[in-house]
Amino acid sequence: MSDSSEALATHELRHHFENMEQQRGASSMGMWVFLVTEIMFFGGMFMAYLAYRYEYFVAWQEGSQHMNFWIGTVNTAVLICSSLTMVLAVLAIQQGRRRLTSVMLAVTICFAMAFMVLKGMEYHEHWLAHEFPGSAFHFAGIDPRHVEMFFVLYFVMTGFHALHVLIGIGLVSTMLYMNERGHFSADYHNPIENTGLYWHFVDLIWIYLYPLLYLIGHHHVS
Amino acid sequence: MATASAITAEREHYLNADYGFRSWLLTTDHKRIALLYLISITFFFFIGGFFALLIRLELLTPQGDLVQADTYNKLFSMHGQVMIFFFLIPAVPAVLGNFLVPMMIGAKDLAFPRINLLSWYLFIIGGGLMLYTILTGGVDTGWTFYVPLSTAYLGTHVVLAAVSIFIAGFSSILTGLNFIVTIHRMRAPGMTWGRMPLFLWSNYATSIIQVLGTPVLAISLSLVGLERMFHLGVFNPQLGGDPLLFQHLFWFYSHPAVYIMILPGMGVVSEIIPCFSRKRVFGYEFVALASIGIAVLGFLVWAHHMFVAGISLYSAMVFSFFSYLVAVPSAIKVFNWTATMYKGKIYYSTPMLYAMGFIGLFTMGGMTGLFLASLGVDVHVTDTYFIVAHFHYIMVGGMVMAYLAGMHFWWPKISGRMYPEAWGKLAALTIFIGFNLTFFPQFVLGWTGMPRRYHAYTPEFQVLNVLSTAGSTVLAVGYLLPMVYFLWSLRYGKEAGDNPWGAAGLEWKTASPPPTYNFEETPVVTWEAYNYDDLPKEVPVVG
Amino acid sequence: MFPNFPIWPVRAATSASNLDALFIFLLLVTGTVTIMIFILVTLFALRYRHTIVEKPTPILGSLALETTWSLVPFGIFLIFFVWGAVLYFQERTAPPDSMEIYVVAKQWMWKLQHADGQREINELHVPVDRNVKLIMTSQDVIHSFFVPAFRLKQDVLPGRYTTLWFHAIRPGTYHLFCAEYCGTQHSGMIGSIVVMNPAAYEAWLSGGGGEGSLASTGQKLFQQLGCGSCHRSDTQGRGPNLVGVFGKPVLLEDGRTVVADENYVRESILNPGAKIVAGFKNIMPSFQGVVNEEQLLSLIAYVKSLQGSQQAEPVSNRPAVPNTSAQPRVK
Amino acid sequence: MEKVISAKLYFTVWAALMCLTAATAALSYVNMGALSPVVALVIATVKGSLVVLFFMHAKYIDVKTTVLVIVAGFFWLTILLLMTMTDYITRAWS
Repeated sequence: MSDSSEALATHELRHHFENMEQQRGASSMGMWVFLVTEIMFFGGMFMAYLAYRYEYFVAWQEGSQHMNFWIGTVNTAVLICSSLTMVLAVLAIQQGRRRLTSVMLAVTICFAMAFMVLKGMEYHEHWLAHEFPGSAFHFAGIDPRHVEMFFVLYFVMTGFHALHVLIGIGLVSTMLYMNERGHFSADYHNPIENTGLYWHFVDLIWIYLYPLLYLIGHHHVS
Repeated sequence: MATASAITAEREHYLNADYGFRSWLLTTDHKRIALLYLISITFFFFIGGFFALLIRLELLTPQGDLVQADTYNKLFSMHGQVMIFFFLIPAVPAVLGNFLVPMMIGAKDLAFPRINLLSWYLFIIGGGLMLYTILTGGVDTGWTFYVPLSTAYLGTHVVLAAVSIFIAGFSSILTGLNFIVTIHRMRAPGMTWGRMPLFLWSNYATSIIQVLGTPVLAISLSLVGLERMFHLGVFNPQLGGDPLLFQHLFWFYSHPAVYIMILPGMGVVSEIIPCFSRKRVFGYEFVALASIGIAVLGFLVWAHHMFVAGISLYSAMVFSFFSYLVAVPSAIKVFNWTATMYKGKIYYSTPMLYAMGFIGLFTMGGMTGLFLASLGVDVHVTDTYFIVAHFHYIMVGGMVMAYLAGMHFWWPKISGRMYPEAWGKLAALTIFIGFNLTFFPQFVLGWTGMPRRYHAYTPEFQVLNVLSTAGSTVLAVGYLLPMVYFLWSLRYGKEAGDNPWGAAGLEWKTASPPPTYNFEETPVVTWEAYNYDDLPKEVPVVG
Repeated sequence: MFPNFPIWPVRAATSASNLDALFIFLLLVTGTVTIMIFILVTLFALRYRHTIVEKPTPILGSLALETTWSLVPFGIFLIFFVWGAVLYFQERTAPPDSMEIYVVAKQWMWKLQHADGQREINELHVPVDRNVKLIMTSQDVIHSFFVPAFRLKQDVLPGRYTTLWFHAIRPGTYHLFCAEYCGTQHSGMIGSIVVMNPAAYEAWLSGGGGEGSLASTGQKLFQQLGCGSCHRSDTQGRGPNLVGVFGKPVLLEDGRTVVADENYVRESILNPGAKIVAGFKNIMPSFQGVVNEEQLLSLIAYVKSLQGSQQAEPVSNRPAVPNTSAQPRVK
Repeated sequence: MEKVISAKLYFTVWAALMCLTAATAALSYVNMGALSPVVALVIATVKGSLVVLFFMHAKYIDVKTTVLVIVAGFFWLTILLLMTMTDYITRAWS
């Protein structure tokens, strides 16, 4: 068993790397450099949030009251569980247990789907309450224009995050498919590790989005 | 490329290793990808140059009578976008960098060859979209896309242009990512950081900026796109959206972007000056760390583009102070280049002429930058032709001169052929004269108050504008010459040996054009960066 | 040799002469260093050309030289920085006694309103030797009020007031340009500033025949829109009493204190909910779309003209006891 | 070979993250005035560092430069946020 995985591993060694160790170090460093670009991408949106929160604090409080507190909290828990199953998948493949890896990857996908479903319900709820920015938006409370800006930022930030969750689902499914085809082993599993890094990053962004969008006000309407 | 003549046919190298479209369009060899980039950016350079000529022709007369106002606005917008995103930013990193970074550190290829090819394809997709935008009506937001003009008051292809630049931005990110990992993880044994050529130091610093800055441009253009398409108006003034927020996000990338454009040029000059002075570079560590200093400090200065935009007084003073701090590393570099020539053995080959021209023109560009960093002066000269002259002195006088210097210096290594030296010198002189005639009058235009992006101007500015247009025609001719004789040299150029200039650096230790895997066996480096003391005292080609 | 070929822009305001001094200093310092570098490069290129030099002398570098040409330039840069910052400070803080003119920038024209009613398009008549303060806003995109003869420029933003002040010293007519790209006719959005002697200015003023001062138009609009029903001069009104409010700090419902400047009055008219005065409820309707930019300016001029007795502490109908229910909250 | 971490550690980190989420949710009901955004962000940062250090193996990286990349990423984010906020905070002063 080991020599075939050994052969598999060397087969995977790209021609220009000296050894597997150098290739793994390079690929995880490359992934982290990519994640830094994602941090700066979302950083632009956090900048807009911070600037407008400073300017229109009353509207930010008012807008946050109309967030669905419970769906937000449950979604945070769902993403944390999906992070757990993802890291267990990486652990399983490191120990060469391919069956367990596939199971863990599948569970991660289910959690991610659950997150998207909950997010869809939440968006639908806001749509019905005329809280989607644009001509249909109307808001009875204080300072409606700046509250509309709060909802603009809510939909932009959670929208881009949901897009990254979708990309994550695509990546994890590809890993599941390739793992089923016996592409990975205890010696060669860089792609799964990098997909794990990407998925934990998506969770990390939500860990910050949750308090900033859902937890500003003190009493929760819904 | 397959026209390499019979003499070099028998030795296997990266050009004749394989033939046919598949071998080029699906290559993962960093040298072939560099040539693919060379062809694409030269194409875009001539498109941008064509727009520039139209602008200069339009400004011959005070009343705008060559093109209407809208067309003129499209001309300068697309001139800016095409030149910056599709020529200046990829020029040295993607062409010379792709070709030389692996060879200079003694590696077989970049860390991620397939991502390198993906980077070129993203550049081509972005470029194709920009071409489509140009051909179907163009975009008139300026290269700066300021809101609320770009989000609510224009009917042109703003979203299309934003998407094309978004994609080209990713190509730039992937190149940066590739270089950072390669330089960190794949250096040949003995190639310590202290022995790396300065070209690698400046490309490393450029990659830091590309990776950390470009995503913020991506998000600001995406927000403009979202506001235009789905009315999710983050910058919508009716909802309390702040146009200055867009400017902060835009310039957070766009100022470091000017360092993405100039740093590689500095790297090229730091290679050429020592080679043609036959002497080590003066103060190697200072020039190397100055590149990193520029990359890091370059991120703290962006709001000097916004001194009159309405930002607060105190914040403007903070950015003005940091703008003076970032000027220091550039000054160190210029002084070190000049000091390198002291007591050297100077050769006047074409790359050296360009490099000396670079020192002069980049110094003028940098010095006028000191005017702009000072708050009081900037209030008068910002948004005038003084600014246009300043950044053209750095982009065209600095960056394009350095790019041409690099192309002439490494052309023997790329093609195995020598370019015609006499024609090279003629082109360098024409470009130097044409450039100064075009852009020096614009300093005076700006100081006397002619605003930027004016389709029609008041009559008293006409004389200097005529001078500038005359210069631009000379400059255009100057740029055509190298393209002609480089292509000519592919068939008729003299045979260039492995090291025609007697230059230091691993890339000159292998054959030219180099084999696909660069080195027969991975070299071991035991010498310092610019060991010209134990290299031949004269430049073989010149003798 | 050429009829109209200026090398140096005319100097027509105090800000111009101050700036020219700094500009000449910058020109001299950077000019000498640039010429020095040009000379050095050509000198070395000729003196050490390969035909007359046998062996280049290896020089590694010198720490002393490197530190000098890092610290000395930075020292000079600090002089540029401080001098520039002082000028910027003066240009951005308008003297309190200055004569106020309201400017509304619109896609491709400048609309100017004097305090006592004159309205002008693309033309501004100002007296010489007087501090003039422009309060500017834009109806659509970003424009920029640029007068080369005064060496002054200030972007004009939609949704906000920006100010620019100058003190003209030479009568004459000077160019007014729009310096921020604003669309098709960006290059057509030009005008002129006419600086006049006091006598000529008075003649122009009387000839103007404006329909009453801006504040009076504001007062008519104030009654017409029914603002008076809530903002009453006594203290029983449902809205805060506006007498003597302008320029003073105002205590807000959520504990913040803001100065009642033009931007505050504008926001309170267009988005009343954003900053509610302490002790009042959010009942005022938004006037966004009801009043245009010119009407807003006249209302602001009217509020400014309501100078009651000099009250120093934050103005509120309630006794100045901090509102206990609202916790002081730092943003 | 990268050091293989025990599953038990992952479960403890997971439990900690769930408790912290519950805590921050509960704390949002308590009116701490100026402190509530600070507390919420501190808890979020603790959760974030747990994810980065353990789930993303930042603690066990042998390549020192990758750690440098991570630190640089967050440092540049703070440059963007703080330097721009100098404008918004001091805009009301003049």
